[in-house]
Amino acid sequence: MSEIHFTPGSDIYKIQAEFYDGPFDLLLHLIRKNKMNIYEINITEITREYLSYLENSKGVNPAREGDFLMTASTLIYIKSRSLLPRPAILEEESPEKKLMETLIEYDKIQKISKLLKEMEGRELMLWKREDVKENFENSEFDLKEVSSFQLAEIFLNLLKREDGKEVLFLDSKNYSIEKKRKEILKILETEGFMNFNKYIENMDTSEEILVSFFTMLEMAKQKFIVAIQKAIFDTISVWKFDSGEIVQ
Amino acid sequence: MTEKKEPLFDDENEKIAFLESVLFVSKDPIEPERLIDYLGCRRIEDFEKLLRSFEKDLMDNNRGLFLKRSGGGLHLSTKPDMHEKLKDFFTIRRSSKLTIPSLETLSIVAYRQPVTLAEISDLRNVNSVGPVKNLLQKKLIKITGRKKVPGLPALYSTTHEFLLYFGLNDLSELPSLEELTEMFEDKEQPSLFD
Amino acid sequence: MTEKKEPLFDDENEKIAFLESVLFVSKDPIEPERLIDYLGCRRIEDFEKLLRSFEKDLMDNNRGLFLKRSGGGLHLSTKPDMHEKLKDFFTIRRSSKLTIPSLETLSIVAYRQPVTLAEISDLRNVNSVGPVKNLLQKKLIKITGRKKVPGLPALYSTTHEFLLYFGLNDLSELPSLEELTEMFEDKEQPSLFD
Repeated sequence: MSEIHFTPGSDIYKIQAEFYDGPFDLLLHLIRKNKMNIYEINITEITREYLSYLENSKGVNPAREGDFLMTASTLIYIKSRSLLPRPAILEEESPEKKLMETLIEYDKIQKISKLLKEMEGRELMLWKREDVKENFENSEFDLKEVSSFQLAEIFLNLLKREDGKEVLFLDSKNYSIEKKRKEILKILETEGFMNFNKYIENMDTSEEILVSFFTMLEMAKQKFIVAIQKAIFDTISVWKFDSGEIVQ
Repeated sequence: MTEKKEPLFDDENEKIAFLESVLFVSKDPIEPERLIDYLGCRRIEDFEKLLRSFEKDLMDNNRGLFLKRSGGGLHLSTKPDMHEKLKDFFTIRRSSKLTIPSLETLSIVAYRQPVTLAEISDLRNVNSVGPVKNLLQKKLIKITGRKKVPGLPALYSTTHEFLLYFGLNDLSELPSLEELTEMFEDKEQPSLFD
Repeated sequence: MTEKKEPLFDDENEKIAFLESVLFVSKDPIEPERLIDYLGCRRIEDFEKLLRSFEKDLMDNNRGLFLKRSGGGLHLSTKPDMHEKLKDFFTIRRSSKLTIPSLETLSIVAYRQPVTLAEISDLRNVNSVGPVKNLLQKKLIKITGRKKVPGLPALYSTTHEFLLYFGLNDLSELPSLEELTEMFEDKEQPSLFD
């Protein structure tokens, strides 16, 4: 249904980062710039240019200097081998072959990345309902509904922090989901909103937290409530979900 | 202060289209003043005329939205006569949901599996043969063995359907603590990007 | 299962109005099947006709919304040509949320799934725990199992949110590697593959 179109020539790598993220970005750039073929790289020329980039240490991601150097040594090694009489066919595990394969794979990754970038841009032009929140403050909003996966992470994390145990213990106390549901609804009705982390903070057993957690999970699934958090391990905010609209 | 290119609206229609999209994307009501300014309305009356025209469009039978003017400003909501149907539409799916005793039982099986009926009943402080039966019928749990104690009671575990119901692909999606530690609490990698 | 009152829609217009209000309130795309059922459309063609009629309404100059069909369902968004004005009005910088390392990681997951962190790091030639964590938080990837090798590392796959984020209905809508090569080969110079 959706068609993918690609605008050629947009080099997201240079525009975005202003430097080469990794050694293979730089290598691919040099190969393209010199109109070479991945399968037939002029190793002398490429090594020379590559090293001059490193020497200027401009346009190279400083956090990955080690990776750049590692690749430089590979290039120098390949170059030194090329001075020797060359075998007619590339050996199975030759450094040339390995470099070539890595470059081919990385080239694909770059292409897919460009495509995804293009698709992302297209989608960002279509604004969704309530994309703009919090009184027009000029900031990034990344609110999302909590998945069972994330809830579980938070839940487990809390348990761990609370009692330092790596196993979940259910004490045989009598906490029912029915009661919890009523309790949560009551809080939401009086306060309009609930901070789930605060809510479970004072509970003394893992079971109570577990039951609260499952109650919230199910209530969210049934669209009674909406649970939102800004980032993993951040506060979970809970609102009532009323006839399809979030009531705040 | 900053120079702002006045956007050009070709006509009233385009202004109404803009109004609709602004109100659609905004979570909060929008102050009329901001819109008046942005739409380049010279007089309040021009803006009022625009709003009335928009409201008239919304009154059509094939429209489901409604322009609300309240304290904070303007916002869109659904037409009141849609509310019953919306409630209906969004609740139909709930009919096949689990009862509370079943959910309690399920939570115990999920985290304690394999587990016996006696252990479940013990934790819930109530005989749980009903919910266990119910969950078996719904195929959310199944018998996966027998406990080597007198009477050889059945051991229950969650099923593939359980994973589907909770939108999980695998029980491993509820990650282990070790993994969480590794993934999220590890010393941050010195990366400039993420 | 439970008895279901068939809601009465007087006419096509009312169905379109309902469609508009349902899509307005729903946070997630709505599966066409649910709507077909609720609207009481006898045939898919009737529903398709309704959608086309709704889309035609939305094309009017005084409308700012747009019917999207992606992520396996229907949802509303603003029209693409409202993008610049909305950015301007809200003074929002609405640019890419994904960094290059994240995009590269996502590319690998999309085309190689399910894939482990080690495999990703290997292909990118750099430890990718940062971007993987970032994509997990953004819910664009998830753990879908464990690889049966020592250490049982988590396997990552793309999510439903991934499809939504990139406006896809299905992973099969992504071009194959061959198509991708062709796509770039024609235009990009110099060609890497001869």
